Amino acid sequence: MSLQTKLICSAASAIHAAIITHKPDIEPLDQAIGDGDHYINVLRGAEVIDSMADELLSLGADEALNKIAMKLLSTVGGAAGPLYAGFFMGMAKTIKHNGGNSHLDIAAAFAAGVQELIKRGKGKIGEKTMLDVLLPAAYTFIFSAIENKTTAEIRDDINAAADKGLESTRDLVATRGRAAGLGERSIGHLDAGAKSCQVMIKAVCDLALKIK
Amino acid sequence: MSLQTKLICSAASAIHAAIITHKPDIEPLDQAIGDGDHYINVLRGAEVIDSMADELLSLGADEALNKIAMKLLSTVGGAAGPLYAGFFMGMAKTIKHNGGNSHLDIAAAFAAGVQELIKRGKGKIGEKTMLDVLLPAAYTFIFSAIENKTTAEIRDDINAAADKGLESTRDLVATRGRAAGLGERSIGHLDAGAKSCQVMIKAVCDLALKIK
Amino acid sequence: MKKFVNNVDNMLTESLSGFEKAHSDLVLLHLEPNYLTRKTKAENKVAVISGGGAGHEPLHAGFIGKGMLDAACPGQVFTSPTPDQMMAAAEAVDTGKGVLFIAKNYAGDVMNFEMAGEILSIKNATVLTSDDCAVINSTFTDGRRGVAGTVIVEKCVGSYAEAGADLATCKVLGDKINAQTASIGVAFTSCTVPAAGKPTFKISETEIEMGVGIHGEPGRKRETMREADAIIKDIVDAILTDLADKAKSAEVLLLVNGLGATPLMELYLIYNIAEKLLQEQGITIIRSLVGNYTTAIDMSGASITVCILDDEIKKHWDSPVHTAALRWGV
Amino acid sequence: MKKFVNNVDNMLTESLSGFEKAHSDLVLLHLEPNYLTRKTKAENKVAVISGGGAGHEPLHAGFIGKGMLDAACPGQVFTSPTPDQMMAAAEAVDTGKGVLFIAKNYAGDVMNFEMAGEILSIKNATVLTSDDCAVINSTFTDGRRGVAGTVIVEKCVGSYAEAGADLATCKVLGDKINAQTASIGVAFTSCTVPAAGKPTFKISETEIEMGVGIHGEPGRKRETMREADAIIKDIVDAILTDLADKAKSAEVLLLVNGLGATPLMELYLIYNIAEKLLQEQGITIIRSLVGNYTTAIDMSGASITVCILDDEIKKHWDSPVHTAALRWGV
Ligand SMILES: Nc1ncnc2c1ncn2[C@@H]1O[C@H](COP(=O)(O)OP(=O)(O)O)[C@@H](O)[C@H]1O
Ligand SMILES: Nc1ncnc2c1ncn2[C@@H]1O[C@H](COP(=O)(O)OP(=O)(O)O)[C@@H](O)[C@H]1O
Ligand SMILES: [Mg+2]
Ligand SMILES: [Mg+2]
Ligand SMILES: [Mg+2]
Ligand SMILES: [Mg+2]
Repeated sequence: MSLQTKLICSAASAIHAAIITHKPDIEPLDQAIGDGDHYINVLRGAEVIDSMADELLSLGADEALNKIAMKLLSTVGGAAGPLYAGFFMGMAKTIKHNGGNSHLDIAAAFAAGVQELIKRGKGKIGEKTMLDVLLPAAYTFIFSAIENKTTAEIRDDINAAADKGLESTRDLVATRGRAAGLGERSIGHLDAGAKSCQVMIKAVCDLALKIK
Repeated sequence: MSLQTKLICSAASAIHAAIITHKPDIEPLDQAIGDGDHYINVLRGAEVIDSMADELLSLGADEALNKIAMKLLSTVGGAAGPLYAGFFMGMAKTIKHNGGNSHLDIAAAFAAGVQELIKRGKGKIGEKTMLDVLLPAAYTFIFSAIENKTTAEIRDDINAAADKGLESTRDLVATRGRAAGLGERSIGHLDAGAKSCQVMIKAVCDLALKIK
Repeated sequence: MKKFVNNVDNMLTESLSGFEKAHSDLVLLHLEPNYLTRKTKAENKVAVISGGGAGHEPLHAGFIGKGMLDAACPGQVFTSPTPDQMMAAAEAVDTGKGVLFIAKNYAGDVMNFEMAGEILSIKNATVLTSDDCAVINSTFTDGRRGVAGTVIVEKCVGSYAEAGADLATCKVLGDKINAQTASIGVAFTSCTVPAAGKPTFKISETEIEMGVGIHGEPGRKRETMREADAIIKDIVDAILTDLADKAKSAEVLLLVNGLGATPLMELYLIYNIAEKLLQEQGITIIRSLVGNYTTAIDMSGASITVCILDDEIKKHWDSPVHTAALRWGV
Repeated sequence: MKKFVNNVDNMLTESLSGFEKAHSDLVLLHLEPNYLTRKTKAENKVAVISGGGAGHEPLHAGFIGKGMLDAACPGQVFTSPTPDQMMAAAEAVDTGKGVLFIAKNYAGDVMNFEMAGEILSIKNATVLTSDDCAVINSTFTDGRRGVAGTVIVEKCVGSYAEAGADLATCKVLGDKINAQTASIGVAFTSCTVPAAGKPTFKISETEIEMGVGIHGEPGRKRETMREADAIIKDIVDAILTDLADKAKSAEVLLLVNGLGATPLMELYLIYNIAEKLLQEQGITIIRSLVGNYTTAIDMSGASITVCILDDEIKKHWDSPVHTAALRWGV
């Protein structure tokens, strides 16, 4: 499988649809331990990248990813905006360098995206943020790709890692992001950013399977 | 029966107790079509006159009534304050002139109080105010006293008039006081000032009966 | 009811003490009877005194200071102050040039101010504000209520007095402004009178109270909730109907007043709509005020006030004012 | 949810347009990207720019004007603005002496301002406010949040820039004030984010949220409702513990800030209590501010901020300011 701009645009549509479908799962989480706007922020981002197909399709995958990053940066705001933008910039850099012609290439790009996001947010695993989903997903992707698994197997592995990562946020004390203000009281709730990442990852994996 | 300062003080206590007892009947009325403070205003007045016995007992009835008027004026505030104060000033004037040694004397003083209250508030019957209780009560008192009825009969007559007057406010459109702003919407509610007057009249009548 | 309160009976006094301390450069509090005066007594001018029930803050004590009020008499929440307060205040601030009372037209306020005026040996006059055109006027009733337009009357009359106008002239200006000012309020929720402990009226998530007063008195009509454009259009239309010919091609002051719990973000959104509607009618807004100036405790809602300006009113609106709640030019 | 709104998506822009019109003597609104500047560009001074999510009005746009901010960048409700807004604002107001950003310490705001600062070719620095001592500081977390103390930083740094201080010195003053300022908030109700349409959290009639943030983030503890004296004592104690030795015999500014739906009457009652408590500790309040300055939309509640003053801070607090929400000395 190869990461082409057309696929990126399809992924944007799939993400947009998935976010809307999962509104009831995402929205209450940031209300419980954050400020209640995460769903709206992610939706604003998903909407805008889904509407960019016309300007993206003539571009190379790395250029398209960069354009998406810039658009997210100036559209989403909040914590999610720069973090997502960082993610797509990281991806773009690696795709430009390595191309995106194999599972491993795409996995490396995904990991590079997460890497850039970590740089921006100065976060790490275990802080009850989206990283608790993104990091395990990125490792799993790389390991499964190295083992030359099929797209379907990789999808299952990533989804399982994302699910587990999401679930792990439930018992964590938030130490980063707005929920950190709650201390112990944040225990018992899933993290909103982790949930939306899990939803988006699942949507893109399902799409990948359908395509090839 | 004769209106002496001791009786005035007992009446103040009776009024105070009755107001507290009837809080649940009075309070909701000014909330429904007024600004919700009538019960508190009346209570403030009842409390203060009930606490004045020490300074009143050495005074003549007319002086005591005047003192009460002044105290109410500087304590109650709102519409009720000057109206009640006017009432007691009117009473005081007539008691001073006629004395208060018969039912008719007391009835005349009561009517003079109502007269003074009307002057202050520029009101008349049928405007959905306390006057819808006070005026019929005053007329009835005078007529029953002229007919030389017993205290018990007079009490029953006054109470019946007060009840009927109160009930008449239900279907009236308020044209005076705060409820006037509601126009037609004031229909269907009793007037708070009318209700508290009915309660106070009943309390004083019951007391009169007990005394003689 | 959750409020910052120790004991409902002392709430007013504790709050007034806090007000005095927070603005110790501006005001002095006097207790029993309660009234507030400027820290430094003005000299050789008509003294302007306002007052009314508490619960409308910053009205009236927030407007004590140079260029506006000389004193204010706060009553209990939503209850007119008593004549002894007005009399003590008058005696404290009179400079020999007389006292102008500014009261909002409610039976209670009118009677209490009237009695004070009658008993007082100092020469005095009263301006009654009655800008609330939600209440239909009639000679058979107490007439229209005074609401947020009162702030404009207090500001301009205060300025006029400061400039040396005599008692009669101050009253003429106050009456004139009142006659060319119209307001209507709308509420989304009731307020809660502290001593009552629960909301004065019930209202559902789909209803609004149109033409509400500033005491939680229900308005003229319970209506269905709708978009801001529609609500504000109804209000502006009613105000313009009331002002009638006076508003034709007029220059006006537009006051968007919060009733207590409505965020500034929404008040500015209302301003945006009202400005457009007035402009469409050929009316020019040349002065504006947006914020919580005449509140109904914690009510969610807002009122709109339009005051027709002329050079005289404009001049007195613009003149320096130095109070807790309005401050410019100093 | 009942709000004055036509369409939630346009709410911010409509409100900003109203703000621009109501204060057309003071500010200019620029759209896409959204930012506001002074009507007349200042010359030859460090430009001071603040910004943050909407919903805290009058913060920040209400503080644009002589003696305070040069520009403000409003984000969506409770959502940090984006770097393109800060960059456009910086380019519009830079006079060649550089740009000082003032941001509240939230992950989102920090990252967005940081990116703007990195990309921008104009020399710039950032002051992060973090006065909320309800949140325990730790180097392993994002640290304390910026809340109402931000107003004091913006006022004084704005004054310093107006007086000609250079970029580095302005930042030093901002950091210094932040380091000697502590705040805590308490909420009685949640706020309602317009796009969400319902209250962010549920809270009963007998509970309060102690240490609440200004975004409806729950606080550190859900406590039982109690009398104002007890609530305020806990807050003042926590603030003094945080300020520790710095507060000993200090002269301070006491800011009692309403979170949106709490009446002025209660804010002054809080002031009265806090003043007494501070005085008992040998602390002297020499400056005060009471009102809604850093709100959480329509939340019922209040925060207390204590800022330790010295001659420098005092001077810059007192200096003339001419903005929509703070105005004195001009
Ligand atoms: N420093 C960080 N690193 C990684 N993720 C973070 C960081 N800060 C916050 N997040 C994530 O962002 C989410 C909140 O995003 P959002 O609600 O859109 O922004 P905000 O917190 O500004 O309101 C959190 O649930 C968390 O997963
Ligand atoms: N002009 C008037 N004449 C007679 N009674 C009046 C008049 N105005 C008001 N009232 C009475 O006063 C009552 C309201 O009193 P209260 O609630 O204490 O004062 P306020 O209306 O100032 O809040 C009304 O219910 C009505 O009976
Ligand atoms: Mg959030
Ligand atoms: Mg009443
Ligand atoms: Mg009243
Ligand atoms: Mg946010």
